[in-house]
Amino acid sequence: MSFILSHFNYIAVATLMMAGLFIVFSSGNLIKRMIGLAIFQTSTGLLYISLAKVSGGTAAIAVEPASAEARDLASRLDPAYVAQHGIDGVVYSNPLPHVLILTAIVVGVATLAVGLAIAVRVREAFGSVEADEIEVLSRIESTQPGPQT
Amino acid sequence: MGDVLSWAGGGLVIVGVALSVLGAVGVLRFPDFYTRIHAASITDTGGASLVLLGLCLIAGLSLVTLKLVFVWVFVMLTTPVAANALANAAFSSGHKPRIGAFQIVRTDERRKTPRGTDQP
Amino acid sequence: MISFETLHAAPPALVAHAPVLMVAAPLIAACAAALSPSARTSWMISVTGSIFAAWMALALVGEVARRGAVDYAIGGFAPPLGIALHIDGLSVLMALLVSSAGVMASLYSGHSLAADVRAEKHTLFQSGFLLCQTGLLGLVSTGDAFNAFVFLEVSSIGTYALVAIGEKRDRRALPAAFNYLIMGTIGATFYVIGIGFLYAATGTLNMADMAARLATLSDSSVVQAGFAFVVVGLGIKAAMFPLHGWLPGAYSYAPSLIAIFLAATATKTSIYLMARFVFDVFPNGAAFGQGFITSVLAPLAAAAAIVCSLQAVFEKEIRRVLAFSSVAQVGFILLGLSLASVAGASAGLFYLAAHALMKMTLFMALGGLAISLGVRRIDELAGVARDAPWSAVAFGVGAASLAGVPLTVGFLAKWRLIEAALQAGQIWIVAVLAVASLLTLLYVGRMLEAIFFRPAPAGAQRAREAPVGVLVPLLVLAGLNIWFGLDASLPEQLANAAARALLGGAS
Amino acid sequence: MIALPPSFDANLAIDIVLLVMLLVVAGAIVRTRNLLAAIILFGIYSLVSAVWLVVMDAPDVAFTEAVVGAGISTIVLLGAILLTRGEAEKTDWRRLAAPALLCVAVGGLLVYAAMGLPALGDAASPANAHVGRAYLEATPRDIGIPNMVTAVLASYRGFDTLGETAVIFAAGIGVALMLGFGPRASLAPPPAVIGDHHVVLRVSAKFLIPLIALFAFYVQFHGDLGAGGGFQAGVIMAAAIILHALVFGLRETMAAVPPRVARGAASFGVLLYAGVGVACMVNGGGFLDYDFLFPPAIEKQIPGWLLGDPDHAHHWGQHFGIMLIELGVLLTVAATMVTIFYGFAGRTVDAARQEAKR
Repeated sequence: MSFILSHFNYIAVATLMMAGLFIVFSSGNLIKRMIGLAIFQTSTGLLYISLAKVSGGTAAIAVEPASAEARDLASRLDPAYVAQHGIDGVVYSNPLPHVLILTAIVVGVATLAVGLAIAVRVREAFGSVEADEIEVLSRIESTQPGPQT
Repeated sequence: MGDVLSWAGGGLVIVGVALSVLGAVGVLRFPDFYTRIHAASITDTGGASLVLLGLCLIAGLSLVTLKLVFVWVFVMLTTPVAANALANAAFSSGHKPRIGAFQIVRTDERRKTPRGTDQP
Repeated sequence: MISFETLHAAPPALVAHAPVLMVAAPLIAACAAALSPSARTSWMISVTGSIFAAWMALALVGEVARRGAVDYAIGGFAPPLGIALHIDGLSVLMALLVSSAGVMASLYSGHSLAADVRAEKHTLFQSGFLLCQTGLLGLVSTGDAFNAFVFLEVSSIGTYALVAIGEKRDRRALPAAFNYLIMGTIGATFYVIGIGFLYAATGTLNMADMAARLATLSDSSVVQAGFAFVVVGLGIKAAMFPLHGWLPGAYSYAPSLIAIFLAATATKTSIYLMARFVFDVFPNGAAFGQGFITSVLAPLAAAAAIVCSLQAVFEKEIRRVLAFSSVAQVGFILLGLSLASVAGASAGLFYLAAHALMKMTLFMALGGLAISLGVRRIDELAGVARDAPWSAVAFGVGAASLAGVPLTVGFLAKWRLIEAALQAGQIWIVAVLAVASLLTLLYVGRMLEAIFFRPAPAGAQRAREAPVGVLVPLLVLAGLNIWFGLDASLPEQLANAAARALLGGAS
Repeated sequence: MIALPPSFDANLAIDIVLLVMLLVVAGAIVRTRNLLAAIILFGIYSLVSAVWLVVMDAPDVAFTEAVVGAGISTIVLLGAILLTRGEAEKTDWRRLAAPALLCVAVGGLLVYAAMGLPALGDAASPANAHVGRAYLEATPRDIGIPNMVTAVLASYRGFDTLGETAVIFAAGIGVALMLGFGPRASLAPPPAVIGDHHVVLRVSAKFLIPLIALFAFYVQFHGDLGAGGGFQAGVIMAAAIILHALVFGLRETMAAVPPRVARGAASFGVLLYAGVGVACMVNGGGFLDYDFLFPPAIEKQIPGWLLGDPDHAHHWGQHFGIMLIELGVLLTVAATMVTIFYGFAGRTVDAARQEAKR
């Protein structure tokens, strides 16, 4: 039971990734695929953030040492634990994965915007955003000679 | 003193959350578009106000309170305007309130049209 | 015989910062190109930025020959806290390849872009092209696993839209670009997941630090899954069989400038990164690493070489033939690497460079012809040799090199692969190479037959010779195909140094 | 070694409740074929994950996820379905087998890996004990700003952030290349909006837009001290401009911020960022080594009271360097988001046909 509790985050995140991936592969609609892709990418971020959590920690924004806030934060934890894992008496969560995922979120929205822009152009060129219909139209095109410019 | 404020704040938060839940039920159960946004805007204004007020009491007099007040001002500014704009847009696109006929059509028409797609 | 140790290409003040300048120059040029007032200026900025990056890469060749490897700590923070660029023999080979491909492609674009892209889009198009270069150069020079992802995406995000621009000629570019985007993003996200697991196991993102820490760890499920995700993710990006579905479309319908550049560099840099992880980051001789190389990588590479060559034989559209051929050649490269010996890796990397050269020649020749003639199917090339002899000859040289005709670099590349396979005692690889080469001969023959020996059908539109701005880089590339076929000491040295950097003194 | 046992405390309870909500929302997105519903659900997904990120001590990421996922992504997605269609075709269930199998394989691998991961919140795990902890120890010494996420983002891993800015710039270029040219939608607002129907909206928007812009600057300059920074501020700034366009019509907004200017600002932002890097290099440091941003002669001239940090004169370069590059990020992000919005909002459904006629 305690194992399930301590690893629930990872299992949940894995399930979310699967959901995103499933939407990408199962849906023929280009817009819905992009939504699935966005969920897949967001969920990857959740994995990193789960790794960065430190029990009893606070966000990685430095608290003035020996201030009232620092004492208040430390008072909730075992002193030995604070001594071992804290910095100047305060336990922080790990900032590095946060930075990485900030970057990844930005990359995600960039991908989403470009993907949707292409999808809009696909709709203009083929009159559809369904992969099956586009496939049929493309296949017809393969038998045509090249455009005369 | 601080304890009393915390308890009062906690109580207000709970009342605010209860209002929000009521609003959500209203969105689900009310018969037409206009009554539904009415319910939704109660969540946004009443529910949010009470929760924020409760949080202010819990936080005591500090910078956090000031920030919460700013949030409250922002919510007060935006959500009624959004509700107004929604209703306005619905009305000008020809969406008619359904109150009068509600009693009669409820049972059979609700089955036919899936929720959320009852535009004319 | 040139010795790179004596190569002092740039003043020392620049050389000290060459690793980062190589990446920053195209980035700054990309911004300048987007701000530039006219298409002409943006083209000049593009050429300047590419040449500067290539210059820095060349300076690094000498520097690496002298010092073995160059490390550059960005922001003055030593790794693993900061991001460090790590340039060794392998990175320098890739950087030189990418930047010189960039120079060739940007020179070519001066007279050809108008045929592919509307005039008002030229400035942004050049800017996107430079960003793509930035990404690939950053990818091959960084020593940080997550930084590699960022640069992978810098190059990819721009590329998706640039491929889609091909819709002006052929609307199928749009769904192809969309597919490319979906598969590319899934690949990159898999890579991120893999890095996440490796970070969870080691607590670091710096590749050298990661390697040192992995060497002391026993194989946990986290490390194994991390390895699997990294390899599959990069496999998608590298169009490793059977994850290559996105490639034929993306290469076939992209504007010719992008097709030229991508064919020479895009999959190669992903192969580079994969090789880094398989050989460098993961402890040499880790059980699952070895198992992966012998029982997954090598068979898949062999399957790619044969299956995709077959697909190329039966394909009618000429650029799709070349695209399928690219996937098959990726198989050749990976076969060389899978030997896991210095000779094998050197042969694989030599093949990688040679393939970049020949595919660039072919795509550029086609692009030059496409300015006057919307070439789609092989039949439509009939009689081109009469109307556009220079382009046809250059295409012929590239094709001969692809087929491995003696006196071309393609022949040497195949020869070295066979040699390395024999040395390692892997006879079956020699057999695969022989079969795939025969198939290559078949589809190359079909193209050459149409160009040189078939008369143009009456009434068909006639090709015109490509403009001078296209012919010059094209003939230089064709010339290099032959030059390196006669005297390969230059690329051989680079490939050997790269292979040693990759495998150390291990074997 | 002391690690807290995985006890069932309030934090963990909230964590699990939020994750279950995420699972439910993701399930609903998988099931629905109504794309509008899927988009709104995706916005909810982002918002819930933002709340979850706060619980996980990641306010910076939460902020970004909220402005990006629930804000910009939703706007872009809505713009896309306006130009395409609102309903997805039904997929034959027999064709779901292969994707399902693939996902189960990937999921199996993920769960296999998860079994070996350290427990949630383990302070001694390699991830939290090695480089992650080193940043916590070194930031006060090296950088001297309280928000360590900003310190790592802008200084230690400033090269990543430069790449990230380049990615955003590339996306702007990509969308502009795809949608930014060719015939425009009628830029005038529809007649219904011009009429007096929306007077409430217009009046309050006039009041709100400056407030939102002000908030963006607060987020920008507060990034050293608390959650926030150039990226979040840029998106908020873009939101102010997008709100203007929605209420007053695209033509008005494009007159105020022409598309060319937006594209120029985007590239200028990247240029500023890279320029700071080069300036450090010219002054004798490495690329992006902010300690060398000012030559020593100038650094001596900076009055000690300026940033209220007189003991740490050493950190001037870091402070100003971070400020400048965050400004570059703000410019690029805001301008790119506006460019992307212009691309989608300025497109008509039959633009392709018109473009072909030209």
